[in-house]
Amino acid sequence: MEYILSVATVAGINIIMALSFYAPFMTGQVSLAQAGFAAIGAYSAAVCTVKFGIPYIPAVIIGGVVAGVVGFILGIPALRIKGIYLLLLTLGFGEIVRVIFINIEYVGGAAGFPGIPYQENTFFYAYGLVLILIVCFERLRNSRMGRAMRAVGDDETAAEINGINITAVKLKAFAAGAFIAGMGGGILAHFQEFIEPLMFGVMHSVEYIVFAIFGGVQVFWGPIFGAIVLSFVPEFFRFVQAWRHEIYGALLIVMMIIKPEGVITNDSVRFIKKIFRGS
Amino acid sequence: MFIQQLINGLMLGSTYSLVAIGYALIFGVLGLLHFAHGEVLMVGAFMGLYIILWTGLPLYIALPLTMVVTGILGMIIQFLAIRPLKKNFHLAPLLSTIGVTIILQNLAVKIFGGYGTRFPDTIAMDNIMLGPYMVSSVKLIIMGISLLLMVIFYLIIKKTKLGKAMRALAESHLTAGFLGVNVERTVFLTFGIASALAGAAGVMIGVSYSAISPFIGLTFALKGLVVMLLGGMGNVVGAMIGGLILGVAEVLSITLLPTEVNLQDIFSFGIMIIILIFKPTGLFGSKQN
Amino acid sequence: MILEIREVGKVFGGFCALQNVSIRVEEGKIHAIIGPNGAGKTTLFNLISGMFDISHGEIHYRDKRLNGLRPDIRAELGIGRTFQIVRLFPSMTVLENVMVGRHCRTHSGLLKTFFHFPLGESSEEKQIRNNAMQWLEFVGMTHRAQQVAANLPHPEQRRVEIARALALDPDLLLLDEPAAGMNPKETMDLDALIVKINGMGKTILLIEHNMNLVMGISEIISVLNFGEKIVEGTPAEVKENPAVIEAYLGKKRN
Amino acid sequence: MLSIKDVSAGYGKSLAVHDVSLEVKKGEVVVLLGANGAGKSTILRTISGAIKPAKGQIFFDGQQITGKKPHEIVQRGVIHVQEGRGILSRMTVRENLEMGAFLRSDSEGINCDLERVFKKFPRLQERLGQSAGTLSGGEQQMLAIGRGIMANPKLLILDEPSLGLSPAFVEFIFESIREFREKDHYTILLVEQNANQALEVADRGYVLQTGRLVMEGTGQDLLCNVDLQQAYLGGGCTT
Repeated sequence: MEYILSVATVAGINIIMALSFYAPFMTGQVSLAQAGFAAIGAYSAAVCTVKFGIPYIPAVIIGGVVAGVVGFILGIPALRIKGIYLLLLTLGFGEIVRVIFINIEYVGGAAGFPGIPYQENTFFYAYGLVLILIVCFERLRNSRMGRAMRAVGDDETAAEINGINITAVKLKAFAAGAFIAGMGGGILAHFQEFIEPLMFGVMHSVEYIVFAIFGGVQVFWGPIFGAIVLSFVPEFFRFVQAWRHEIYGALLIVMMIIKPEGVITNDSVRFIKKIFRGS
Repeated sequence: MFIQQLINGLMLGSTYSLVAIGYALIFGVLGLLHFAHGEVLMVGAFMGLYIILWTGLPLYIALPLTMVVTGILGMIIQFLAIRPLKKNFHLAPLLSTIGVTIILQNLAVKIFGGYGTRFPDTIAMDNIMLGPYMVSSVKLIIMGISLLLMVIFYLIIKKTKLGKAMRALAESHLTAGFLGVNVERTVFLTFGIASALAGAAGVMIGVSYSAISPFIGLTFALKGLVVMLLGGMGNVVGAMIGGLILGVAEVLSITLLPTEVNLQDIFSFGIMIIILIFKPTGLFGSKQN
Repeated sequence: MILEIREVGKVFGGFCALQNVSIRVEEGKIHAIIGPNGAGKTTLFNLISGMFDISHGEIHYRDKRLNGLRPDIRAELGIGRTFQIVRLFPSMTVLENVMVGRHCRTHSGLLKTFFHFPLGESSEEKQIRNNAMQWLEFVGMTHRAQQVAANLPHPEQRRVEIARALALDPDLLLLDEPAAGMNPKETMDLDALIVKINGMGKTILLIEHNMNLVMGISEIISVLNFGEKIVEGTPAEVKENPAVIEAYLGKKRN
Repeated sequence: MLSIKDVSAGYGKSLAVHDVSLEVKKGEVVVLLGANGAGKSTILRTISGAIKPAKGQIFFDGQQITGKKPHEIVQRGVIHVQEGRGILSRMTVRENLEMGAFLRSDSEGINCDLERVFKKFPRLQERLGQSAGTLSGGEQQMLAIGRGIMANPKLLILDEPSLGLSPAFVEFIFESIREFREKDHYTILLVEQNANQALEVADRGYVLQTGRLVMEGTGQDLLCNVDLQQAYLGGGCTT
């Protein structure tokens, strides 16, 4: 039971991270910096609780805010570039963050930051945040700003011709993604009790992208679904445990070939909603 | 001392160049980021290691053999993970090559173990005096081979039909097709050549670092990307020069900057970010329109 | 005068796409710009709507100098446009597409989105939706409101695009080859729609290759060729002008 | 030589061309006219294999080439000179010309054709070592056509060769096409919006409107046709 709870908690944090990737992605920005933002959030929150004795919730929020501010600042130059260039910029940023933490002795350097107070209710906090995020994304979907974000993601030129300040929209989305990732990092830090720079490498950012893309990026339920499935499934595939990574990789390739839009699409959401209303 | 470091930097840089050429070639021809390119390099490093260990063949035979194997690996990757993709989702190639990365990395862990494996001392590790400067013979050989490969590669690109077909593809698939270039086959061969170069780089990194692990792929993939940006996305000649520049810059940064801080990586990624923000076309111009 | 283009030029890396073009668009008119392929018509639209920077000259909208203003600000000032190849937001429904057009006339930000009470649709959202529905009705597309825009046939996509442009309450509407790829029947319907929009007092600047459409509805026509304005006048004047016929059909030898 | 039967084609779901049938006989210059968006380029691209037709068949030299890849069609001697010229701007002028002969291995024939190109377009010979991107628009068009000649075409497809050129160059290009017909006896399928000049050099012509053929006839017939003028300046020609 404890084991399942632990897996479920990690899944919850993964949902948060997948959504943090999704926020800027809605405006067409593909970020490989989310693990870097999580690192900033994790370290900031841990410093708050360990060094200054700030309680858990404000510490996590401070972690989010710090990451959000850094995201905002990084977002300004990031706006000028697109596609693969943005991918590389965020990748480089994520790595720099990691290397910087390796070199800060105040937070333990390469050896890691131990002694972070354990939050035993992490499960509830993580899913509480997920719930809040679901409400936010759902509201965003049918709102002026949400439509603007999707419009920018679909076609920047057409968006700007229709009166949308694309710079502002993209920057807000990018900073919001960093903010979410920062809070996810803070929650993670107080669940693991120990953080080290290795926990926030590029491959983690890649993993969040995989969650989102596997689940589907047409609607925010996709990243949520992807994070849950890809967090749980390997745990239950005990009989193929030894090969789960290879299966995971092959699954990704097959997905891209046969269903690149992901598992959850607009149509499937509509279908599910219909079933719920019908019954 | 400074000259000594300069030479070391050039050696390191020449392997970066080999990795970056592959990136630049694939990006130039297909406009996509081949995420598993570093893993091809890693496979090449192990391949070279085991050919030398098991068969006792010398480096100058193991190297071309490895290049053939990784070249074929690259073509298999293209055939299985890139060719079947539909064109309507621009992230699909990135993600499916991430899938390839995950598979190759974990297979390597299973086969070779997750810890580092030592490269055998197949080459006499004598140091050679180049005038007043002492240089290890291994590194000299590496630089020599890298430069030789780059020259051969350059000639292929400039003079052969295949090379011209690749350059035409890099400008426009449509036009190349109208000129009679078999687009699919050329793309296929492009992956082969790029991957063969990555395999060569792998062997040489193994020889010079004298230890390899299944996780070296990502490190060198990132370096390769920085170099490609430095030289201009998709610009293969730029990638050659960019590799040398980054190698020298890294080695000098270790020598000239305070040693207690590990600035080497910050340095290269810092360069990358600065280039992306201020001159995304790279130092030598981009091949993308 | 709603729009004044003063001696405008545009150079792309040595190639002169437009030079010394001056056009005055009067309020309430349907003003057409014609000319053969590559004459610089769409470039001119891109300069007016702010997609490119201008190389020479000035563009004034009412009393405002447009040079250097961002496209979204120009939209807010009241310049709407459609594209030569329809550019709807493909992942959105038809209704959502038109609702995006209301963006710069409404104000809810992120915080208001997340923290508005009571639950349910805010009054502004309702107002956006109603307005968008009105425009869909205006172009006759209400029956498609809930469909994904990318799945519509081309002529209907064009109508939705026009509705989206109208939703931002433009005083000046730029239409870039609205009839391209349409059959004669669809072209006639479009013809009627443009006249109807003009009837609401909106000024229309139109690029069009379909001469039936152009000659039928425009009050004044400017002809571009090789990036320069060669002729300007009423449809009758332009139709008879030998320079125009030559620009289109090429020189006749005999 | 080339015959297209009931071809419908387009990008994605929407078809730009419906049930088009046309024919080009050996030694003929055939022109395809029509307004923007009428589907001219779509037809050409379908012939040369860049688009797979949704329906219909294409024959060349009696063999079916429907759905073949571009390089296979080039191999049969159908050479497509693209709209906008399709110059490989980072390669030199010489390399561009060599690319034209990509599938040929008869070096004598290639050299012979190279001489022929130089005779036609001496300007290209002066700029052999220059990278093609630095040429002027007119020179690029010469290069594009010259590159087509280098392939030793059985059928040369020219898509809007006069587009965006100054009047003097337009004159020169049409002069070259006339020469191709009269001296070199090339078979040419030409798309043009410069109707009068195109019809003067053409044996026959087809007029396309919103993806359908609405008129066909000899060059002289169409040249004198009032409806054609309508199609451009009046729009409403119907069958």
